[in-house]
This record gives sequence, C-alpha cells and structure tokens, in this order.
Amino acid sequence: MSKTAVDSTTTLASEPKGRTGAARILLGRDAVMIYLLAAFLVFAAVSIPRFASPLTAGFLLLDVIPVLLIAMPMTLIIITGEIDLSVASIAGLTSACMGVLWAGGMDIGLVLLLSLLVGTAAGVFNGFLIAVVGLPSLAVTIGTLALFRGLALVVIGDNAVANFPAQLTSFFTSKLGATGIPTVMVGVVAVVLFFGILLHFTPFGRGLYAMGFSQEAATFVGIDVARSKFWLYVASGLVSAMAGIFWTLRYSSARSDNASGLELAVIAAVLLGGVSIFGGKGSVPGVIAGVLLIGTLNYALRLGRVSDVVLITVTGLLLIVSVVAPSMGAAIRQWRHTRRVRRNFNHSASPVASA
Amino acid sequence: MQTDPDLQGQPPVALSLAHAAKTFGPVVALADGTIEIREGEIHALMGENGAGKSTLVKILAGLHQPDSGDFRIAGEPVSFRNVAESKAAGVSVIYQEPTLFPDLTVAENIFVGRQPKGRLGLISQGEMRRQAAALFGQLGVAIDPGRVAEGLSIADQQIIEIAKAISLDAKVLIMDEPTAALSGVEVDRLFAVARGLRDQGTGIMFISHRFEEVFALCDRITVMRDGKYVSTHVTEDVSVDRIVREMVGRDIAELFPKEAAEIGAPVLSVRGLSRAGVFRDINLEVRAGEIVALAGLVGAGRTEVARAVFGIDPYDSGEVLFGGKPLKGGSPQAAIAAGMGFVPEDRRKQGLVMDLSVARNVTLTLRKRFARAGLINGRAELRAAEEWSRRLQVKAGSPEHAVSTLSGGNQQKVVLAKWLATEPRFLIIDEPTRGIDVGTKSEVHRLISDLAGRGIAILMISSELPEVLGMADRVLVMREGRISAELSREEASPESVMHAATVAAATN
Amino acid sequence: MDNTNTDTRPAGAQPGAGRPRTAATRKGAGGKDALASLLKLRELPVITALVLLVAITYLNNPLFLSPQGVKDLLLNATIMMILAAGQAVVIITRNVDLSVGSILGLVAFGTGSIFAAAPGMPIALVLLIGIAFGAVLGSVNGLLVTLAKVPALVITLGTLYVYRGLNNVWAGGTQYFAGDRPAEFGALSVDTFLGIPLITLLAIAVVAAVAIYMAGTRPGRDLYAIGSEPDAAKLFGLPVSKRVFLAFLANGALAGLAGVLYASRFNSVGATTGTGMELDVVAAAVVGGVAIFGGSGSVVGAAIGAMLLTTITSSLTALRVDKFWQQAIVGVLILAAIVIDRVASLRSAKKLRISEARNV
Amino acid sequence: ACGSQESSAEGSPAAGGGDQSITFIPKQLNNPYTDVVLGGGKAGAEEAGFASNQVVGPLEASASSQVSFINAETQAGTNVIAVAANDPDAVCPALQEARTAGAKIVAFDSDTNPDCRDVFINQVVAKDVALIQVELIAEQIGGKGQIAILSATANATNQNEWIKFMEEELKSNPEYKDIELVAKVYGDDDDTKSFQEAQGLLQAYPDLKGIISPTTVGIAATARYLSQSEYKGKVALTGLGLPNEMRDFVKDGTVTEFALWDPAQLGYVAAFAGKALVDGTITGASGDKFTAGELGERTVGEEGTIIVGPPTVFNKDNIDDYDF
Ligand SMILES: Nc1ncnc2c1ncn2[C@@H]1O[C@H](COP(=O)(O)OP(=O)(O)OP(=O)(O)O)[C@@H](O)[C@H]1O
Ligand SMILES: Nc1ncnc2c1ncn2[C@@H]1O[C@H](COP(=O)(O)OP(=O)(O)OP(=O)(O)O)[C@@H](O)[C@H]1O
Ligand SMILES: [Mg+2]
Ligand SMILES: [Mg+2]
Repeated sequence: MSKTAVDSTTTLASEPKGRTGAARILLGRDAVMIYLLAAFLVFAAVSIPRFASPLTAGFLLLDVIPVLLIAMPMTLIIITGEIDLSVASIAGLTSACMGVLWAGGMDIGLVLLLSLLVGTAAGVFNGFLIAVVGLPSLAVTIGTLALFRGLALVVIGDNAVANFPAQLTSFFTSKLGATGIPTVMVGVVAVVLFFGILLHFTPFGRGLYAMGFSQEAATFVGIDVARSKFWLYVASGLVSAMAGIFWTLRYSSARSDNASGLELAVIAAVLLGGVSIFGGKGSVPGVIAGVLLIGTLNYALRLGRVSDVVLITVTGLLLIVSVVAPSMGAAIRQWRHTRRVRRNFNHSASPVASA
Repeated sequence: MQTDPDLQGQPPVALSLAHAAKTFGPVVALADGTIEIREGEIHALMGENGAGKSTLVKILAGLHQPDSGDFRIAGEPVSFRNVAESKAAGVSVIYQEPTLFPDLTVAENIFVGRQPKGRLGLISQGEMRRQAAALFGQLGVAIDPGRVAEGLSIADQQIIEIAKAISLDAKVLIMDEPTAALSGVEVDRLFAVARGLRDQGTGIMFISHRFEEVFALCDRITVMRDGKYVSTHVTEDVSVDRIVREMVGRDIAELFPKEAAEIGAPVLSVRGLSRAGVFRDINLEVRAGEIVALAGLVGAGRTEVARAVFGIDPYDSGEVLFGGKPLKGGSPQAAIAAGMGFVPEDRRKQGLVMDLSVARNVTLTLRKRFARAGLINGRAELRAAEEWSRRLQVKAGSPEHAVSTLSGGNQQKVVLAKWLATEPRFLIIDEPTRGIDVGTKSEVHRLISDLAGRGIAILMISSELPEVLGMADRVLVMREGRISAELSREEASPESVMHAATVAAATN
Repeated sequence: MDNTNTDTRPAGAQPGAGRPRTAATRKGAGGKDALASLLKLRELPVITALVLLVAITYLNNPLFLSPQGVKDLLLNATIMMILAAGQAVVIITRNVDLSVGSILGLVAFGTGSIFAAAPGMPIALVLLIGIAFGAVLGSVNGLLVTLAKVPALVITLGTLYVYRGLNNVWAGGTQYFAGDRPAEFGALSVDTFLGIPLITLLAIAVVAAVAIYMAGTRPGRDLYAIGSEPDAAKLFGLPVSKRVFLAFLANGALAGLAGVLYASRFNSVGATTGTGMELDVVAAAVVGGVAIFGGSGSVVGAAIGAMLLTTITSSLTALRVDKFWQQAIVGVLILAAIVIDRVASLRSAKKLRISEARNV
Repeated sequence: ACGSQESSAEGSPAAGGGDQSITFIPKQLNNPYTDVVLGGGKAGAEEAGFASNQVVGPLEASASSQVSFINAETQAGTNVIAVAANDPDAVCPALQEARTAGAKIVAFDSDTNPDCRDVFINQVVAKDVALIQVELIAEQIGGKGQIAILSATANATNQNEWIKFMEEELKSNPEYKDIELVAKVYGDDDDTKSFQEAQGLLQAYPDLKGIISPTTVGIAATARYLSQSEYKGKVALTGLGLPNEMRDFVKDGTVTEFALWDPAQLGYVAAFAGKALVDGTITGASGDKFTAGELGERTVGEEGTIIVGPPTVFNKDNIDDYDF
C-alpha cells in the first residue's frame, strides 16, 4: 500500500470543521414524530384526568413493550427493503413452547433458553428462504405467519398453561421503585439501544441503509447483502421470542393465540415512525416515537373511556396521512413545474416557428 | 437545416423539432435539439455518447416534455403530454433500451393495447400470434410468438421492439440504435424493411454509431454535439471524416491531458477469463501508474469483464491475479480488501446511494475503518469525508446534503472520492464521464491522470473515443465478448479503434 | 455444436457475418405443445393439490362428497373465491389490498342494515348496492395509491384500520341476524341448482367474468403488462394510473359482493365481521400461482387457491385429523407454492440460457 | 355528584353513594348476549346508586386484550370493576394491582381465578346448567346416540366447568349410558368459525344425533347451519341461547328446546354486589348477605360465588313471551 496517493493519518488528524447537521435532524421526518409525541403527551396530561401519573408510565410501557421490542428488528428489516410478517406468530410459537415445556416439568431457566432458541430457529428459517434462496420476503413471511402459528397450535393446542413461577410473573409486572417504570424496561432499553447503535453507529448499520436504497450500490461497495439480511431475520426471530416470553409471563398465560395480529400493529408503528416501506429511510428514535405515540394514544383514549373504535380509525388515518402528505407535496410541486414549463414552451413556440 | 438548398421542393416535412432544450436538474441533456424528418426519407442522427440523441428521441416520443422549443407534426405545432398522445399522432419509437414485459408472450408484447379481437370482442390469441409470425417473417427471423419474453437475448428483444414499431404503421418511425445488438443478417433484413417503409412514404429517423450502416441506409444525416444541433447533410455529399470531425468538434489532445507517469510492475493480470454467453478468453494486464482503456461499442461486454474481475459476477474459467496472487472470485469484499476499487458506469444505481449524504457515501467503503470497538466514530468519519471531498473539489452545500442534490460531475467525484479513500492500488473506472458536462469532464480527466501519476493502476472503460485516445497509455478494444485488438497510445487513432470495434476481420 | 464458434455472445454485431438462427431452437406452436403448455400451467400445482386432497379425503370418508358435503365445500369456498379473484387482479398489477376484510365487513353490515330498514328491498338491488358500496371503498384505495404514488401495502394497511373503525362506529353493538333478513335472501345460500348452491354459481360466474376480462380484453392484459414492468408500461404509453385505479375499484366491488353473500350465508353481521381475512386472501392468491410481484398468475388460479385453502379445513375435520395441524399445513402450502414457482422459473431461465448458448 | 334522575326517583336504599363508580368489562364488546347482560348491569348500577357506570372492553375476545382496560380503570380510580374474564389467569395480575389500588372486583358470567376477585356472580349453579342441557339433549335424541359439544373458546371458564359436569353426568348417570360424547369443538364465539365447526362435526361424525352448544353465538351459528342443510330436523340441537336470536329456528323446527337464565339479572346482581362490597356490607366471605334491588336478597356462597337464578327452558310455546 506504499504507493497509494494519500496518507490517511494526516487525513484523520485534520480538524473537524463540518456542521453537525443539527438542522437536518431537527427538521427530519423522525423529528416530526417526536414532536407529535411530545405534543400529544402534553395535551393528554392537561386534558385527560389522571393521565399525568407514574401509573400511566407503568401501564403504558407494559402495553407497548411487545410492539417496541419487535419494532426494533422490524425497523432494520424494512430499512433494507424487506418485511417480516411472521413476527407475531413467532411470539405465539415461543409462548406455546414455553407452556408445554414448563407444564412438562422442565426447569424454568431451561424453558426460557429453549424458547429463545425456538424463536431464533424460526428466524433462521425465514432468513434462509429470503436471504439464501432469494424468495420474496412478503410472500415467504405470509407463509411462515401461518406456519409458525400453526405449529404453535400443534404444540399446545387449545390448552393454556398458567402456573408459571409467581416470582417470575410478578417480576414481569413489577415496577422500578416509585418511578412506575416496569422493571423489565431495563432489558427492553438494552434491546432498543442494541438495535439503535447497530443501525446508527456500526458499519453493519451503514450497510443496511445502502442496501435499502440500492442493493446494487451496496454490492459494489462490498456489502454482503444476503448475509446481512439473513442475520436480520435471525435477530427478528430472537426478539420476537423475547416478546413472546414477555407476553406469556406478563399475562401468566401460555397460549397458541398469544400476540396474534401483532404484526400489523408493529408494521403500522414502524411506518408511522418514519421508516419508508421502500427501504433506505428511517431511524430508531423515530420508530420509538411512533410506537409510543400509538401506545399513548391508545392508553389515553382508554383512560378517557373512548372506544377502541376511535383508536383504530385514528391509527389508520395517521398511517395514511404520514405517507400521503410528503408525496402529495412532491406531486403538487411536480405539477406546478410541468405547468410552468408547458407555458414557457407554448410561449417560445411561436417566435421560433416564425424564424 | 432548412438552409440546405438541395432539399427545396422535396416531399413534405413529417416531423420537425427546432431548438428544443431539456435539462435534468443541473444536467443539460439537450440545449438545442433540432431535426427535420420528411416523408419517405431515412434520416440519421449522429453524435457522441451523451450528445443528447436519446433525449431528443424521448421528447419526440412524448416521454419528456421539453423546456422550450418548437415541435411540429405535419406542420402543426404539438406538445405531447405522454406517450399515448405521440402514438396517436403517428410517431412510433424504438427505444435504445428494450422495454418489454417479461411475463407476457412475444406476440402480446408486440400488440399490447391493440391486440386483434376475435369473437365476442375478445382478444384472439391465434390471430395475434399469426400476425406476429407474419411480422417476424417480414423481418426474416423465427421467434416463437407464443413464448414469454422473459429470458430473450438482447438481440431478440431488439427484434421484437422493431416488429412492434413497424406494426404500428406509423407516419414517423424513430429507431434509437436498433442495430446495436443485431447480427449482420438481421441488420440487412431490418434495412430492407426500413427501405420498404420509406418507399411507402414513412419518415424514418435512425440512430447508430456505425458509419457503414448510416451511409448504406440513410438519405440525410444530422449531427449533434454536446446537446446542440451541428449540421445536416445529404449523405451522398458528405464524407465519414467530415461527420467525425463535426461529432467530436474539438482537438482531442488538448482536452484530455494525460500526464506522463512512471509505469511500474503489473498490478492486475487477467488470464483466460471466460463466462459462457458473455465474454471469452480475456487476457489483460494493468501496471502501476498505467491507464489501460477498454474500448468498444456499447454491448461489447466490457462492463461484464470488469464486474467479473471485481467479483460482482461469477466467471466460468480463467483467473484473476492481483499483485501476483490469485484473487478469490465472486467476492467484491475480497477485491476491496486486496486494494481494488470500482467506479461503476451507472452512477445513480450502482455508484452512489442517492438519498444518503455526501459524507455517508464517501465513507461507505470505509465503514469498518472508522469503527472503534465496533462503533463508528462519527467525527472521524465526517472529517475523512470532508477531507476527501475537499481534495477532489466536490462542490456540495454541505457534506450532510443528499448526494442526489449534486450535479453529475460532482456526483462522479464523490464516487471517485469514495474509492480513493480506500487507498486502492487498482481502480476500474467504467464510463468515467458519462453524463458529465464538458467543463467538469476535463476535471475528472485531470483527476484520473493524477491518480495514475501517483502509481495507481487504472482500467478505464469508455465509449467516448476522444476520452480513450486522450487518456490511455494502452487501448484494448473489445468486440462481441472478446478482445479484438491491443493498441499502444501511438497506434490508437479513431480509425484503428473503430475498426477493431466494428469490423470482424480485424480480429483474425 | 458447443462453444466452438468464435463468439460467445448471443448478439452478433458485425455486418455480413450472420449467425445461424435455425428454426430448431425456436419451437413453433405444434400439437405436442398442448401437453407441454398444460404442464407449464402455473395453476397446475394448485389444481393437483386440490384434486389429491379431495380424493384422499373422499377415500377415507365417503361422506365428504355426499351432496351435502359437496354443497358445504362449495359454500365454504364461495366467499374466499370471490375475494381471491379480486385480490389477484390487484396483485397482478404489482400492488396489494389488505383492506378487503374490512370492506367485506362494512358491506355485510350495510346489507344487514338495508334489510332492517327496508325488508322488502329486491335482492338484486341489494346486491348492486353492496357491489357499489364496495367499489367506492376500493376506489378510495385506488385513488390514494395512484394519486399519491405511495405503496399500496401502506395505504391499504391504513384503510384496513380506517374501514374497520368506521364499521365499529356505524354498527356499535348492533348485530343483524339471519332472521332479520328475508328468507329468500338466506335461501340464496341454501338452494341449489344441479347440486351447486346459488351463491356459488354466482361466484363462479363472477370469477369467470373477471378471468375472461383479465385474459381476453385489452385493459385486462394491460394490467398484466403494468405488473410485469411498470416502467416499460409507462414508456409504452399505457394508462398506468387509470388501470391500477380500476383494479382497486374492481377488487373493492368484488369484496362488496362477497360482503352481501356473507350476509346471506352467515347468521350475524356486525362490527367485527370479516376481521383478519386479509392475509388469508393474499395467501389464497399466492397459493393459486399469482406472483406476489405482479405480472403473472391468473384469477382462476387464485380462485382455486382459495378453494384449496378452505377445503383443507373441511378435509382435516372429515379425516378427523387433529385440526391443530390445519394452519401449519396452510403455511407449508404457501411456502411450497412460492418455492415451486421459483424452481420453475429458475429451470426455464436455465433452459433458455442453454438454448441461447447453443445458438451462439 | 349524585345518581341519575331515575335512580333517585327509584329511591334506592344506598342513595348515599357519593361519587362511586362502576365499570363493566365484558369479554368482548358488540356481543348480543353481553349487551343484554350489560343492560341489566346499567339498570342495576343506577338503582344501586353508583354515580357513574361505564362499559369498556376489547373488540376481540382474546386472553390478553382485557388487561389494558383493567389497567386504565385502576388508574381512573374506579371503585368497582366488574369483569367477565376471557382467560381466568391472564387478567389476574392486573386485577391484583387494581385491588391494591383500592378497587373491588366483581367477576360475572365467566370467573377469574378466585384469588383475583372479591365475588363471582354466577348465572346458576354450574352443575344445574350442565344437567339441564344434558337432559334436554337426551330427551331430543331419545336417550341414545352420538352427541358433540360446540363451545366458545377453549379457555372459557364457565363453559369448561359446565362441560366438565356434563361429562361426569354422562358417565355416571345410567340413564345416559347409550349416549356417547364423541367430540368437543370450539367456535371461539365467532359466528363464522362456529358455523364451520358445526359443519365439520356433521361431516366427521355421520351418525351424530345431537349437538350441545353452551354458548349463545355457537348455538345460533349451528342452528343457522342446520336450518340450511339436510340435517335440519334430523340432528338435534340444544344449549344456551338468546330467545331473540333463536326464535326463527325454534319456529321452523330446527331447534325444539334450549335454555338460558335471564342475562340481564346477571348484570343487575353484579352491580348490587359491587355496591355492597364498596359499602362494606359484604366482604365476599361465604355467608355474607346483601339485597339485590328488586330481585331480593342474595347470599355469598362458597369461594365467593353468588347465584342469580334458575335457567328457563324456551320452546315454541313460550318463546314469544321473552324479549332479550
Ligand atoms: N448472454 C447474454 N445474454 C443476453 N444479454 C447479454 C448477455 N451478455 C451481455 N448481455 C447484455 O449486453 C449488454 C451490454 O453488455 P456490457 O454492459 O458488458 O457492454 P459494455 O461494452 O460494457 O457496454 P456499455 O457501454 O453499455 O458499458 C448488457 O445490457 C448485458 O446485459
Ligand atoms: N433522466 C436523466 N437525468 C439526468 N440526466 C440525464 C437523464 N437522461 C439523460 N441525461 C443526460 O443527458 C445527456 C444526454 O443523454 P442521451 O441519452 O440523450 O445521450 P445519447 O446521445 O443518446 O448518448 P448514447 O449515444 O450514449 O445513447 C447525458 O449527459 C445523460 O447523462
Ligand atoms: Mg442514446
Ligand atoms: Mg458498460
């Protein structure tokens, strides 16, 4: 490497003079979500009786934990331009396995470990079909959505297992002192930090954005597209298993239908959080804001005894507006540009013709 | 063009475009697009790569709306909002890139939107296939009209495009490099068909880089350069040399200053590289400080060779030696680790991640290098990005701006910066100045020359003759997947390169 | 004739030196090809699976194909068939509609409301109203997708929620029961003609009409072209937005029809009718050979896919197989459908490459 | 704050209720049976003197879906939470938390784990419900043949208890020795699913003589299927159903007899039990007594269970006398 043009040490030693890009971050799509969340929190605290209380934090967080957990790998997967619809089924399968293993008299530690392994194996299966065989993720995970849920039914049938160790189940609903924050949030925050750092501060994460925009460009800079995707699905399986375990122990009920339908809620939250379904765009803070916004809305409405009906309608509208608004803006700009150009064109047409 | 006295009193003008302009953001694709096609003539449009021919075609097709200009069909001013309108006005286009529907049958590809109807007003597959077969008969080819288009060779795709266009019975038929992928027999048949159409009064516009074709077929020739109209000639009255001069229009040596550099030991040796159906028995060597140009017509397989060398595509046989050691095939990671870089031809799709910032793009190749304990040091990253942008004089508002906001030339500099930052020993540069304006072009050339001066071995793929002749120490010419000639800087001339690129006899 | 020829590319460029292009490498349409094209039929795997499933079940439990058994099988498939046909139209254009379950629910409840308000309303009119209502809901999807140019997956996920919400707002706790509707309306899903229930006949007619439209008319073929290569479609001058909009509208109309038939067949319609159907419908289309990325597959295939999925349920029960296996089997079927599709396309790609190479 | 107009007019004995509140959380909103129960609950709450009564609940009856509603009620400081549990265990931690915060828990219709509530308002003695259904089916099939059960969800506490009693009775009572219970299937209280389960049963068991469906959604869906099929009049159907939903099927001969208590009374008693708990009149201990409005005095039985009343059997002759 002696003959190369540049001495990298001098390059790296030179003083940074660039902008931090603060403005870009402050006005970005994720930031809007965060402002929206903050605004709604303030509104709820002022207008909904008893909202501003530590109890809220506890209950609300317990409610959003499964979505928040699964949203993390989902964010990364959608950023690469793929999707995973099987997450809730993996959680259900994990729950079913937990129930059967525990009812079978296995040590709880081992039960938890095996359950995580089951989820991971499900992720490996997805990853193999999508990254290695190269099948479309939407179709594959619709298939595994049914398959994993089906396996959950095969494993545990219509039974429910409820007699998990009391210390364990109460740990899962316990709070950190008087803060009202659930103890398990420590673990959740660790997972969130892991994925946040992975996405935003590691070479791997950089690669994911590049892949999302253009797989070809990513290949050209030496990113192993298939391998990255494979690991994302494995991670998704593992985290879905965690969510399944949380679900089981929080409700102290292992059933095959646990967490069913959660996949669409997760995807809605992730998209609302500013992740583009086309891939390439999105951030973990934005997604956290998206998840919390839906969660808070949900909780505030329940506290205000407003029906869930309103909630699902609002969620749907938010989702539509969040994608339609930006492209409507672009479409209007484009239309005005075209109109202007056409006017110019017609204008200039006559003099040229006469020349 | 209206000034040509020979054509006074000739058949009426079928289509005319005057002083059309079209810009894409900072890129001026067309500054003064002017052409006039008469009924019953075949009119060639010639110009270098990037001269704006295809852009002009797309305006005629209604695909692009010009920013200004006068566009008439049969004397009436028109302004098409979309392709359907131009079609309705009798303009039929064969695009440079085939645009087939892979899942539809060949026959259906030809007749989409106007399939023949049978009983009950339903599409008659049989009739459609019969008509398609008849068209193929006219063109003298035997493609099964019932098969799907998926997997057809480029040549067959092109033939289907031609069949599609002539079946439209258009008043004006525009063909953008229809022959680029065709064999001699097919070209001859196409010409016969084109002459037949001309004799029926159709106005035909024909784009090709091959002089012998243009001179054999066309009645008039219009030349474009750098997005501007240059001249129109009656074919009989003009020579190839004159056209070449008008197309290039500048002194090659002045524009592309390759500085002499010390040529060192071989960095890359490729031996007997073959990939079935793509390229065959490629041998080449690039030395430190040397610029080797890979010339040839579009479609000759140059890019494919480069992709295989870099590990993007696999190859069937042969080997790649890098610094004397064999390089693992099929792995860009290995190539990068060894010290290779690749500036691809398609900047937007392959070279850059358009929506990411300049800084991110520059450091994309360096992801691992800035990681401390697995985490990227953002400041060091930004610093490096700025340093490299500065060295290459990238003009960007801020390194945080999306690279899509930059002009083509500056984007290309970002791609170069990205690879230079990896401190490569060998760089493949595919079409270094495609879509770059003339001013920035010479800057990019200076840069490449500079790199060679510092001992980097460079393999440059270029379809622009002046660029090849001006920059290269050695020119390898490819034709149909093989290297057909190796020319030293002294031997290389427009004639010798073109000859090797087009004429079969030159090889063996 | 291997690679002994001078060049390795399919595309010769030199004038004069033509490469032989024998008719042998390109098959013309012939008699033997009828069988070949039957074997290449995308729907073949799903048809085979359906036939096998029915045969095996019948051998084990002859009651499965008793008149009542057949009637039940057909009735079960009816609604899903219509939905899958509609979904196929949308997927063929490289889009997807996740809101069909919600549309069905709204229309089904609307049907209940109509009969509650005007018990004497002619059934044909109710059908038309239901279809129109569905079409309106579908066209909202279509408008958002084509005007705002945002991916259908997101938009229809949004309308999935919004429509469900509207249904809840509208219905609240109200449910309409079979008894609230005229007996003739319910009889549609009881009475048979030649052993086939009337609503199934209606569904078959509709699926056939849609299939003919897709296969035999220009706009229908445009949908395939658009899904196959949207950029080329634009270059070619096809009215892409208009067609895609119509595909969503048609899908909505079909979901509307399914909603009315739902009300005829089942006991109650209310706020939750049709919940969670969306992925089943997409799965049915995929199993039926409709490529998830558009361009290929057929409405008939999707309908048969729907039939297969609904038949599995009955079949497993009739075989007294542990019904817990049912969903897992559905999952395996979907995956098998995708893998078969991929293997087939890889095989044909390889075959083509070899034939091209021989050509050189 | 004080009670609504009607409740003061009724002159409820516990008029000093102040700002006490009760919230009902049914298994699922928009279920006709539930609506009748809640109608009674509302009336009861007003009469008992609650300042506010609310109904909240999930749109789908899954095990975990009730928890966040319980949480919200806990935080809202609701005095009495009346819940019909989808899953006896899943709601437990949340109910415990609510109790810690001072709420009284009344389970109704479907019990929770007994540790997690103060009292459970049961329709009838579980065994009676089971017996009457077995009796009805035995009568309708002439005392012999195969029967099957089509239930709600596999975890529904109430249904499972009845099924357990039915099985025991079929086994132990010599009168039923010729009756064979061949299958138990679950329609999840979903119309479509129940419909298809019924259909599957008949196909899988060609000799089936009768079906018991101890859930209102299930019996209506099964009746709908039978009435449309060749099995109409050949396969007997009984269970628990709402007269309004079953009227047509009884009249057209699909169903001869079925049973149910008055669901409104369930809600009504639940409201008064809640009031008694808040006032301290009862603690939920066995033997506690309170007055349930116009229904008179009720006694808390074993495990905090309060029985509402005997089931009614509906048939062609009396069904028009009822409207719920
Ligand atoms: N075996 C093949 N069958 C069909 N098409 C092929 C085959 N091999 C190459 N092509 C196509 O031929 C075209 C030209 O190939 P390639 O890009 O290598 O040429 P090039 O000389 O680099 O030209 P360019 O100037 O476009 O870079 C490409 O579109 C490629 O996909
Ligand atoms: N959509 C676009 N966006 C930006 N730049 C464009 C676009 N289309 C064309 N250009 C640029 O406009 C210029 C003219 O391109 P055009 O394709 O018309 O050249 P051409 O004469 O057809 O060349 P060739 O002989 O290579 O086909 C090029 O610099 C090209 O990069
Ligand atoms: Mg061009
Ligand atoms: Mg190339």
